[in-house]
Amino acid sequence: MEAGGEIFHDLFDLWNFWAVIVMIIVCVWLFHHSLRYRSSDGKTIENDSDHFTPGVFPKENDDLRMELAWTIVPFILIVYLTFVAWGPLDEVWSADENAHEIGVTASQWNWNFDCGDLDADICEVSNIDVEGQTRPLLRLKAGESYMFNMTSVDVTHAPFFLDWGIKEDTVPGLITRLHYTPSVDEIGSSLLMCTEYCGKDHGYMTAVVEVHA
Amino acid sequence: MFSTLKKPQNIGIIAILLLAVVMAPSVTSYPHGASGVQDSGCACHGSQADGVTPVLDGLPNELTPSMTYTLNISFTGGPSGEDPNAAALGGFHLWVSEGSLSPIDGDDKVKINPDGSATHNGIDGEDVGTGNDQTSWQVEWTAPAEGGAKFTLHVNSVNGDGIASDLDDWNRLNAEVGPQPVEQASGLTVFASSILLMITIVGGCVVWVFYRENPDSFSWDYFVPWLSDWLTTTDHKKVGTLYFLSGFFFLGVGGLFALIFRIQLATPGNDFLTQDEYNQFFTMHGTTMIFLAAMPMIAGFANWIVPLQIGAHDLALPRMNALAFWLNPAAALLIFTGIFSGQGADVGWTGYAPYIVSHTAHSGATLWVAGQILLVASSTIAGINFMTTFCTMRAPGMGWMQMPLFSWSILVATLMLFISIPAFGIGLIQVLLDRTIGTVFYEVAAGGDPLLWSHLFWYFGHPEVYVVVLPAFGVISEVLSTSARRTVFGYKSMVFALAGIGVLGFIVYGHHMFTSGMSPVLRFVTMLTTMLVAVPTGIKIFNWLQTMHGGSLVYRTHTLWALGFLVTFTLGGISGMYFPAVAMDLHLHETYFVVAHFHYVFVGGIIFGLYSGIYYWYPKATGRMLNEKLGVMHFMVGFISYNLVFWPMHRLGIQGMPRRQHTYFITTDQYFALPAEAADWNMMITIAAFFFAASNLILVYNIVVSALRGQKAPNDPWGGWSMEWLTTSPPPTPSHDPHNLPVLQFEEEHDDGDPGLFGRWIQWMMIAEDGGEEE
Amino acid sequence: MSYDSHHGDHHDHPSPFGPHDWSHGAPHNSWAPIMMAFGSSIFLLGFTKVFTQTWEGDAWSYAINSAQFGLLIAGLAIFTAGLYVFWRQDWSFDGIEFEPKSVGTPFRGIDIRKVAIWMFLMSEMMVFSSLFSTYLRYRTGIDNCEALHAAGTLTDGTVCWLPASYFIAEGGWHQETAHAALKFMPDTLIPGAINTFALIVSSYTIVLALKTAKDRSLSDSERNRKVGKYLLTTLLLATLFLIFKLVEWFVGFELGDHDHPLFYSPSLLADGFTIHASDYTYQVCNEWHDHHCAEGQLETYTIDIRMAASTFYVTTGTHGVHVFGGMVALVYMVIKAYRGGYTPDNAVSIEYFGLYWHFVDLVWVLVFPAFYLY
Amino acid sequence: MGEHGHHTILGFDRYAFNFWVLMIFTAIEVVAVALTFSMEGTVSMNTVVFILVAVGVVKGVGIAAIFMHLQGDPDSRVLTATALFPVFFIVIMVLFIGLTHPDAADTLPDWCRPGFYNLE
Repeated sequence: MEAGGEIFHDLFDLWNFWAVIVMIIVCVWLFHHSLRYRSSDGKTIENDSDHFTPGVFPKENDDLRMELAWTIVPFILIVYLTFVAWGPLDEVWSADENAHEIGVTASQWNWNFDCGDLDADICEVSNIDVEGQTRPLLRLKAGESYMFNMTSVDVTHAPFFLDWGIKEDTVPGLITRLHYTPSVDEIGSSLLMCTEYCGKDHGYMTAVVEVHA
Repeated sequence: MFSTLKKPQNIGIIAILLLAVVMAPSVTSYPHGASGVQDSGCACHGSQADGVTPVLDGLPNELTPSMTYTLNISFTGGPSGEDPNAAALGGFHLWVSEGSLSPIDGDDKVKINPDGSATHNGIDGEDVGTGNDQTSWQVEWTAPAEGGAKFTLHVNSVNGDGIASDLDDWNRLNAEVGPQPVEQASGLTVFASSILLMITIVGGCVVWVFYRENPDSFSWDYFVPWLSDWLTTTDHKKVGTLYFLSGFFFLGVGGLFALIFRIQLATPGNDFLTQDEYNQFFTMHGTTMIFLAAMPMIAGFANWIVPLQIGAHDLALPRMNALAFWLNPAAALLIFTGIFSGQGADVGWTGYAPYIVSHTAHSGATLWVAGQILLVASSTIAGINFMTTFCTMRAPGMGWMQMPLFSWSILVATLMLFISIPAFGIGLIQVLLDRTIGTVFYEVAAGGDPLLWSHLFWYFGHPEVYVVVLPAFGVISEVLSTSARRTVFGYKSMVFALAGIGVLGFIVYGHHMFTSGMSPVLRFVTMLTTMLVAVPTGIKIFNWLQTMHGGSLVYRTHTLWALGFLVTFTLGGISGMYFPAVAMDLHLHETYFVVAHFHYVFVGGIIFGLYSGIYYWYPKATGRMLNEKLGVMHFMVGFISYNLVFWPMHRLGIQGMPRRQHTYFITTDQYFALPAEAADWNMMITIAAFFFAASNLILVYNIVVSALRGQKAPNDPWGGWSMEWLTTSPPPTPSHDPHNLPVLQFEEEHDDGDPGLFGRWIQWMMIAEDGGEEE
Repeated sequence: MSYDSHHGDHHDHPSPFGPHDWSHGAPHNSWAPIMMAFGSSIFLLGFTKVFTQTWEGDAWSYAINSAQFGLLIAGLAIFTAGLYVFWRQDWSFDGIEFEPKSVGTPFRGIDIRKVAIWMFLMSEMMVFSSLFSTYLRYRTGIDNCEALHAAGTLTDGTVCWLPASYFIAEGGWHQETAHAALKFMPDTLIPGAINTFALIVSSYTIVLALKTAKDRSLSDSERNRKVGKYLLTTLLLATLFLIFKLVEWFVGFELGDHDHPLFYSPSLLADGFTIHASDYTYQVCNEWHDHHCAEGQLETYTIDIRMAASTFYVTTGTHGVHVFGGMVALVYMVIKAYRGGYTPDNAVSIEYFGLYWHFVDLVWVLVFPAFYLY
Repeated sequence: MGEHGHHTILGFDRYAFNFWVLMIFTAIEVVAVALTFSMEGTVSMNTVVFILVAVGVVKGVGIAAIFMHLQGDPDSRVLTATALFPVFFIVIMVLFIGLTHPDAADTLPDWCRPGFYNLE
């Protein structure tokens, strides 16, 4: 298993690709200029073309074409990346009418899942031992679409579905929603952690989500 | 010494000290203090008396694991038995650290409490005459499977009048059996001792500096005026020094917090810190580093350099400047009061509602909020002061587009700061009132909206991030340009990029709240705007790189830090681009990827920039050069260990390690969590963190030693052009002669030609040069 | 520009307590900052200890811990002492000789102090914008009690918004109890309305003070007297404002015979509009009959209106604190005016204080309709 | 600042003129609200809100322009620009903080979704 869902990894790989390219450009540029244009003995000023004198504003050093170039080219890249990032919005923030609705109620420091009338095959809650503590185990079925209706009874929490790479705060007095359809590749159990700081046992506010075939 | 008492200022100091002494006891007892009795759960009454002798018999000399022993508990002395008809004679409470207690079969005189301790029966009048009417009891104890145990026995000798009154006496006995574990210092003890050590060292340094300044006058009569001069100074250079020293001190304090909780995180399931301590420590780490370390250090640089650079004799409002500084230690006093009482703020530096107003948050959070309010006041005052200075006190000839870039960066930073910080201040006041008089701004039951706090906080918090990073940009511009002997490339686009960041900074803050339940439209809008921030930042990075072109780069320590900054800040900037993509942020939010990102920006950006600034301006400030060899060593150790600390955090974040958690879970057969390698990475981070901390000691040593023994510095040691290099090192007071202010000259023919549309608009607004205004 | 007649010689008479010799430049040493800083820190510490809350299993209970007032007072005392030091140093400041002027674009020729005041007002604008944003968010986000009732969805225990104007301006069930002696407006609006006019008049008196101080046609003694009088009037009007505010919040007032009062204005506290009003008794009359509710037409609900009260008290309270700050400054100015501190060449201090004062008035122009009328 | 520019408006002293304008407009505010009180049901709330906003703007401009010397003095223009500087940030604050409300992410309106434009 791997943390993060498919959408995350697709985007992440693309971003990594561009990050590496930008980083290579910057590093090559940096090393070339800092070595090529260095003072040979570290002291002598070999090229004092701008004549720095205290209290005197030096010669201007600019080139509008270059500046425009590295304004426009990154801008195009940004627009492209924004466009790519916009695509999955339908997916991660969708409202699927036919999804199975599961209630999630967070409290300090426990998760409470409510399967409602759903079949035990589709949604079932039991207990599991996590490092010596009894924690809820949520069993879901791969290929089914789920909608988590989440709220909190005291302070803000956030369930982090590690394997799927999604999270959303549970806010008291408000219903927030998370939507996901686990695929057959995601069969197995993974830990669910709280990712909004909520007090003393925040670090131990866990649950286990199991996806079965 | 007493002759100095006549001076009114000394009376003032003594009054303040007296007040501190008066305050101190109430400060330490701030949380609901736990007395020794309650500590181990005994409901004893009366007073502790030596006359009562508790006895605990039946403990073996050599402990056999898992064996059951019968313990005899009894006591002698006290009022018990004085009245032969008394109904009750006494009671006991036995608490044991390991193993388990149980009553002897059929014995109804002893009961076991839910926490595993044993007491007599018959409390509160039930079964009076069984457990209560005794002076001795028996209980069975099953020894643990391994190791020894500690016993705490309380006995209560009562006079039998049935009233819990002062006429009764109690006493305590501690016993232990078997091998005892090695005493472990708690994180808080380590922290407190380190702080005491730091204060001692700093105090020692102050005395030493005073002594070295004038060895002949090492007497109280000289020391008091010297000290009072520092306490009352309004000179921008001295206030700057105070700012810088306090910032540097708190950098150390914040670093200590980090080191201590890095020990906790070195291995999974560690218990070096309790969860309460851990929560307080990461809260205080964030608060200290941003508000008490980074901001004062930046303010220190700004204080020192801005008036020198723009050719002013001082700041516009010198006393306000001193007030802005002194609010910092005053606020630190409030913020740190909680943590030493064990009830420090445990709310995270963001202090999210409704946790911060819930009863589960520590009482120290109230003081944390109060202290933050003072810091808001400080920042507002400093902001007004600097804005006024920039707008009104630039040297003749220095237009907006001739201001050195460091000054420009401070200008944009203070503008952003004092526009954004009122939102935070109002949020804090709402929280303070919620926590004291009971308003309901964040009380969900009364319709409170927790997201309002997030909005107010991030409306300030995001610009704040730029507020701390922009000055570092300014330092890098100065350092790279001077080191390469080239004017900074594209001065105008640098300024426009700064201004662009300044405006964009206000409309992007929603990206901190993509998973928070914020209005979905706003999430979408801020996703678009956040992406744009990359453009001006990119312009700046490329301009810096191009600045070196055709130059003659001289490698000094400050140049090394600047080049290091370019690498680490670019990395930090790029990792920031992962967050505005919502689908990615849903996974990365609140993980160590975020931690890695903002430490690459804060440490690799701000701290590296400021280190560069220290090496660059130290000769100007002290008149002595820093040691270059130590400087290079500092850079090498610091840069490498820094990357070892924060680079692996990216990986941990992608693997899903959440931040702000007391521990982390490794994958088991039952469930998938972090891979096993995460533990190794964490261990490596902890070790590297100690190296990084140690590298800073090199800087401290260098600063102290060079101040006394360093080479004398010339006026313009690096060959910079801006106006601070016109003055002597260290500069005189006032910094520039107010009657003969420097006039900015121009290397090239300065073209005053057509001011353009915008320029004409500005001129239309201004008071005509020849017009009116003669009074 | 005259900062310093013997430049380079700044440690002649360091005067950390003042009065300061301004001919040596701005004060170089002052105890004021450190005293004010630690004073405010101690004050806040005292504040958190005086106003305490305890969690009682399911709700907070609030108390005033009067044993800790000492700390609060000590903080205020130290702060005030610091302010006093600050002003003593300022006492000898003379605008004719020492007023620093701005150079350069775009503020060229303007007094530096004036620019600083405007910078301060910029941050003040953001302060009140934050408060108004809070108000707007909750006002638009929480259902109005009256609207809920009209829609028939109001039940006991509902959290809803009952605007302050319900108690102050609109009458509501006050038609029964508020007597409305003026017939056309509710008596409870009177303190707020008087306050509004008081602030406008005080704004006017402060510009008159400035105008008089600049009037060269008056003799010195006459000018001092008149300026002092105008400033004193401003101070009194500000005091009036705060007193009426406290009357409106806590005291209430009644004029004339108890059974047939000329005015009867219960305090908001007496009306039950408090920040702890989680069980406010909301009465709605479906049919009025001669200023009395017709028989059987009165409905009673127990509702939670704490949020409306919190925003009202904190927003108007913040404004009140600004008025109080202005009063503190006015005390100094009144004394200075009577002692002849303001002359035609040295009157700008009044203008700069006036800028702040008008701003506070301007805020009231927004607060008044938003909280008292709508 | 010196007493430059116009000292009078419509023949009145400008301060006095402004003062009376403020007094009268405040009276209008109070009367508007009193009308809703005394003639219940005849004046709609929308009218009152409109009057309150309009009057508030007039009063604000009067105070700023005349009492705060943002009109008529040599430094008025540049100080007006200064006073208007925070407007952008205030608008952002009111829009982002004052007029948004939390909601679940799946209520994102269609116009924010790529599918609406037949993308993806």
